[in-house]
Amino acid sequence: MNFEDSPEEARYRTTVRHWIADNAPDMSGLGAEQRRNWHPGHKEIARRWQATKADAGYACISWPKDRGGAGGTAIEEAIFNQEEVRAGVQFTYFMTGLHMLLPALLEHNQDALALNRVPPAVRGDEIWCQLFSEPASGSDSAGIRCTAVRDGDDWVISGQKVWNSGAHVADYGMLLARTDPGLPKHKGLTVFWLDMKTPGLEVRPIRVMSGESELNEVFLEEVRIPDSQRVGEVNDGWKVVISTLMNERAALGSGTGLSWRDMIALAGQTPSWEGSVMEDPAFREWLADYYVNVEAIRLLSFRTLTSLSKGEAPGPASSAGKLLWSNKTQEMTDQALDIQDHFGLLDGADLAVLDGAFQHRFLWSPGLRLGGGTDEIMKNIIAERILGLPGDIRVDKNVPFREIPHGR
Amino acid sequence: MNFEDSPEEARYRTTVRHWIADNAPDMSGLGAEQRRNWHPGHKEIARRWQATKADAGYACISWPKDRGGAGGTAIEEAIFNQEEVRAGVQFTYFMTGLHMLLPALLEHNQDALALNRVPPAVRGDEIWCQLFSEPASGSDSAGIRCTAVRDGDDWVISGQKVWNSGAHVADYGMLLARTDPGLPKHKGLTVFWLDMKTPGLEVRPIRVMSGESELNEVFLEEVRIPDSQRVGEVNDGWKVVISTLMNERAALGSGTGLSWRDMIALAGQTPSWEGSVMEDPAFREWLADYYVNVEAIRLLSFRTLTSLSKGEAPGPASSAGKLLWSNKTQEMTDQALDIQDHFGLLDGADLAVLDGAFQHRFLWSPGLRLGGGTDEIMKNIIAERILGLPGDIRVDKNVPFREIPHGR
Amino acid sequence: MNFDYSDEQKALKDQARRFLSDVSPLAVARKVLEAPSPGFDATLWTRIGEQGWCGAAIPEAYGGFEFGHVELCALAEELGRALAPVPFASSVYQFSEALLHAGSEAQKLNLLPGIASGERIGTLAFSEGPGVLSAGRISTRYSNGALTGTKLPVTDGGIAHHGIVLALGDAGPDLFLVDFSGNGVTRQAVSTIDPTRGAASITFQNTPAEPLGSAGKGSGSGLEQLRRIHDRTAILLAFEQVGGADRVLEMARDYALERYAFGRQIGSYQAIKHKLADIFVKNEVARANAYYGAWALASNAPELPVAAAAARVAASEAYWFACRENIQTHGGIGFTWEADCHLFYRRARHLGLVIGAQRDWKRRLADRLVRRVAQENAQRSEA
Amino acid sequence: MNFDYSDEQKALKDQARRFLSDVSPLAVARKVLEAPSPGFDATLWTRIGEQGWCGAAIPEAYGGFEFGHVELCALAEELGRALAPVPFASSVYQFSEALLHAGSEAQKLNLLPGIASGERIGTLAFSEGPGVLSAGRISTRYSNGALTGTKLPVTDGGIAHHGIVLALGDAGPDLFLVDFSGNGVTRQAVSTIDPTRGAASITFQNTPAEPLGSAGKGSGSGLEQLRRIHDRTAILLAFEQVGGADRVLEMARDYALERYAFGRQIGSYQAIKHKLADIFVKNEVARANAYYGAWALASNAPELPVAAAAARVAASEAYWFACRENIQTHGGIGFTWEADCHLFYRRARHLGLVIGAQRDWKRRLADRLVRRVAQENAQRSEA
Repeated sequence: MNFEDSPEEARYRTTVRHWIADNAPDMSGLGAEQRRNWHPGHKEIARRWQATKADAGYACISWPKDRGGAGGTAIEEAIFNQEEVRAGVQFTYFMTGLHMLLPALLEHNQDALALNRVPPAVRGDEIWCQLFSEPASGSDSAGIRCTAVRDGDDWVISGQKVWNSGAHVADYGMLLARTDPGLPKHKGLTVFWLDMKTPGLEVRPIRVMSGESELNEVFLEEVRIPDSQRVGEVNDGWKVVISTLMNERAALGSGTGLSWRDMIALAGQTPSWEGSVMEDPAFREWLADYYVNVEAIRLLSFRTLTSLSKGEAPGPASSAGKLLWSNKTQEMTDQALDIQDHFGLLDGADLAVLDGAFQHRFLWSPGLRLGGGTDEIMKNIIAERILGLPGDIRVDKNVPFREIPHGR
Repeated sequence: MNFEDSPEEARYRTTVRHWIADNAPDMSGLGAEQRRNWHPGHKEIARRWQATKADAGYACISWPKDRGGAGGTAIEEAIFNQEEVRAGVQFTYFMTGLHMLLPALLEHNQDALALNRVPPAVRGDEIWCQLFSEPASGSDSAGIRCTAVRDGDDWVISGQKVWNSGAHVADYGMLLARTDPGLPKHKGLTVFWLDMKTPGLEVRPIRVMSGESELNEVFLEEVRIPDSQRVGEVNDGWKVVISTLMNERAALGSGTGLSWRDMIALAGQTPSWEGSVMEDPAFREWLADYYVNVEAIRLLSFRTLTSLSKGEAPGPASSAGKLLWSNKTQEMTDQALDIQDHFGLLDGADLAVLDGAFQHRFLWSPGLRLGGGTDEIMKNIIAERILGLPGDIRVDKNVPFREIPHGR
Repeated sequence: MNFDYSDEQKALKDQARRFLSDVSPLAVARKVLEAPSPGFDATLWTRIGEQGWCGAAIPEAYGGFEFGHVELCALAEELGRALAPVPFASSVYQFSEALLHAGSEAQKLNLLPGIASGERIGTLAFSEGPGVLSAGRISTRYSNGALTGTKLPVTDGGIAHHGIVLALGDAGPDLFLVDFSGNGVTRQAVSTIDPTRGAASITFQNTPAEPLGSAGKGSGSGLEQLRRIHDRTAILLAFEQVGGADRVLEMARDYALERYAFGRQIGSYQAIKHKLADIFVKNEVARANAYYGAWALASNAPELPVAAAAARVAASEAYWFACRENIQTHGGIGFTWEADCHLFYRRARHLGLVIGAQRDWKRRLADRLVRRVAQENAQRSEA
Repeated sequence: MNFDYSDEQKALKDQARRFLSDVSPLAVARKVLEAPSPGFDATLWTRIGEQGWCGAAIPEAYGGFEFGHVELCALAEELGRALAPVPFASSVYQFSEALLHAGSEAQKLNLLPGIASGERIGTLAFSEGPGVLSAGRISTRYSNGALTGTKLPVTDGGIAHHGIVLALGDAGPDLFLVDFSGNGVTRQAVSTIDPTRGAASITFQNTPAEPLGSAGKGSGSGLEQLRRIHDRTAILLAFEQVGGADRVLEMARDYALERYAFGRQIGSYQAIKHKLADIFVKNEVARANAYYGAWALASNAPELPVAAAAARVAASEAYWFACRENIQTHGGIGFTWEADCHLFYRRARHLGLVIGAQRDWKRRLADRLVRRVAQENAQRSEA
């Protein structure tokens, strides 16, 4: 048990902290609008920072040097990430491409076409997005209906994708399509990669209930791509999907967002019957409960770090952290509104407490319990993969996909 | 909306209140030991009270007069029950027989043998118990393995029953047995009634975790009874089981046990950092939550009363009250121990707060969430019978009983 | 003993439901969401006014239609179900109840007919900043017949013709009646988490006002008076919350029957079945406490203060839980702007805060329970 | 950064588990349950003493074996798993930690060797009545070298050779060391919800005693001192709780795999799967906070007070929840005396109360968090 850096880790941390301080982009000149994710100005800063990191060997620290990485360790990469967060210069644009999609692509395809995509992605010049989910395949992630039909040396793809984060700014996408609906659900799928400007592909932003539009629908109408952009074997795409998930690393140290410290600050400045809300025993009991849960998320991320440092893959236990984070965030924002009382209704940046940050997070928090696996899927993962309980009874097993019952 | 008695109801209430005051047994002379359920002295008082009621036409108020009832209304019966509770003279010994088993028996058998059992039951001279549950059939209440095999004019019954409340003092029992294991689960069952002194029948008390032994196991080894003690048709016993459940009435007004008033009393006498626990805002918030839930149980019982007064059968919505009562009782006792702090460990009648009533109820409360249908079964009932959601996927449907997978 | 609406009340409720499903589909609320100014749907409001609903609990002597308070509860349940974007709660549950409870004869005669017909809109203005309301945190002042200060937020403050304002008078906090269309009133729309229920910041600058009530001058008991008015509002709002929570449960149930995952309706999974059963139980708890509140309100029973606080605590919890888990049941689609789930999620939280938050009402409830037990004990020792 | 036991610690833990599954099957705890006097299993206690575990965190200079505090945590986890009916918690987590933290050199030299070997048993006596401990509620008095008063309940008070007693001295509340086998000590076994952890009422009548600590006389800070000692106890108890909660989850999992309903393992129903997943998540929260506490304890980090309170709050919640839902998973059989479920249910609640209830520790945690933030803010404004 040790919750402090080892001497080598501490040295590495000092080095990168200085380097970040010397090289990080100055964001002080940006307005509130420009600091928002996906704003062109924000994105341009992120791109330049990624290039700066690539030049100094900090872009993909744990990748081998011949792929544009630094040949470093997972723990070094994690420390660098923590220091980026600390300095306020962590960006999410490149994570899907660099942490999930490109490693899986290179695992299956190492031709020049694929290898050429690596350097611009590492430098942040090209952004990748995932084109897996579909309207009818939410929790049932293999329930893909988008089809790819072989036509000579090409594939012709038609269908609809959804929840594609960043598809509206992405340069390339990795897509999952059904190539044989006569096979059982997981068997007839194939993965492809493609230029997001390929004719027949259209991206439409989705507005979510909190107002943002960084998620998208992607419509594909007879999109034609060469067989050389196939990833892995025909009808063996589920294996590639698993590869992308295996490469997904718990976002270490990304404890951004409102925390128990913000709740203490809010309660301290909010009047109550006597003194501030912070002096209210009922609030204090709530705070204690909230703290032990969110502190556990932080501490459990150290376990992932410990696994990484031993060269082990993080296990399904990260589902616990995901469940805690999403549920406790929703609970916390609800509590924040409640202690503000009637005034908690206000969400405008001009009048609301803390520019309406709690109100915005309140409207955004339901999405946390859905994206990246719902509460229900997380609990199934824990029950089945950790506790060894039986899977749900499956009526769609070993049934040709086209015969599986479905709703609208 | 009216939460007061109608003029006629109020008149009836006054009448029975006076009658109860004039006739109720005096229990003041009994020691704590003798006041406990199933104590011979307690049981004898209950028997005499039941006979007194029978003589005055208050024993089975809503039954027809020719069956020993008073030909009254369900609402009159409910008011009488409430007044019994108020006067502290409500006993549970006869409920299973009078409210569940005998009505079902008489629905299917009206021969002299059966009719002869009615008067002594109404007067409290004979107690009935239910012999349905088995070790392997908990929530799965039709998963009966006890067998009854026809032998001439008799049936020979072998098997084991469990959770038989009061079987150790009962005179008669109603039993569910499998008469054809080649039929699907619900199809091959038959119901019988029998004298608990029939040879081959042995009752063994079960001690539960809170120390009581009013539940029993009943072992049957080649118990021989005549076919005249069969209830309903052969292999049609599930219908009789349903009859008994239909006759089960929500125990109206039986709001005995510890309540929010007891929690206020406890908190008021328990010191806290400042003043008593009652002055602690965190406790007050808890109390408010607790109150709205347990008050809802009381109010929902009025809905049952309203349904009864309109001649309607109480619906599956009573599952909500059952869920609330059992879960909130467990939560309340936990809170009671917590506010007593370290001292809450004490459970002896000599030293513990309120003679250890909260500690005893704490150890007893887990059974509330299990008996009479578990939390999980109650939620399934609500989901399926009220909300119309699909049943769980059944692997045991239309399968011969002997081929259904089972554990130890 | 009758735990139910009467047949006549049921008929009124059915008729209201049919009427509202016709004139107030969710598209009407969505229209206000997309274009939040002026914060209500004027056409819908006119139609509702024509039904006479605003005067349901107002005696005929003051221009009302005297259906009764239980009838008003039935209408509230349907308005909550319909998510009607109208100032009914402010004008009827708050302003009209305040006048009925504490207004002078002249004030009632003067203002209630306009409220009853729906032609005039009233509201209450009490909050000024974050946190629970207390005497020390009121800075709006009344003296010499005029108000000065700022109230924020005031639901329907931008469209109301009249307001009752909590301010510090000579004797302490008191309630004052103000013509919002008169001189010295500056109103500014403010953004809230539920744009379908518009709100404003209102600044008074030497604005003519008069004390609420027959005394003609304040007594310094404005906070207690507001609490008694809000007890009545709480019961009526509880019916809006119960109506909304029921509808949200139906939405979730319908979606669970319609949506498939792994070849099965998602409503066949216990995770979803038991989630919806949990919503059902909370809704039952809310309904039971609301019904008891309706009886207490209609009969002006001594149980009113306890019943009102219990109805509010139970209904706020149920509606919020139902809306939260309805989105969860819908999955990703439930999180989109296009889906209707968030309209209810917003409204549930609006209703849960608009007359004070849960923590405030829970303590009121506990205080009142303790007081009730003390009274019972006193009566017992007397007897 | 290492969120785990070291390989050596793991080996110790494995060895402890094997040893305890051999010498402390649940039958041993059940034996004490059925015959509660004297409230522990003497044979098991001897065997544990022979392992040197009682001296795991006691320096060699005081007769200990100096494994270290993290090693003691690992042993605590296994003792909790085994539900060992022995006075380890009182003697080691309370008495020994109290001496190490606040005893004088002479007191340590005198008493710790007996504790380390397991030959002597110590405990702490602080409670006197219902409700949280506070200075105004201590009536046991110390003067002129002698104690008078009654302590109740005292876990292991019937079998302990030595005790540290909270009493009012000349300067206020202080801790006093007492030989329980000496004159003027009357002990009476008392019944508690967990008979496998015996408790007593202890009456002192002019009982010889000495102040704990080198000053040789009290300073009136006994309550603060007790709190610091109990911070250390809390972390060690958290490991017992985590060990117990893990075992209970395994029991529930095993039963869910073994028991069939409607032709399926009950563990194939989401109601059971998700219930067990909920237990798992709470256990993870408890473990994470306990590990952090172990590090703080072993390194005497400034984070100790926060980490200790967090470990206690999380572990008490997790163990209680796991035991509660384990019975529910077992169904009727889990409610019987013969089933082992209730042994854990009782122990969970015992551990959750024995050094103060959740409400007390939650407030301590909140107080300490507020203090930490204030310190951080002060440091930031200095920088």
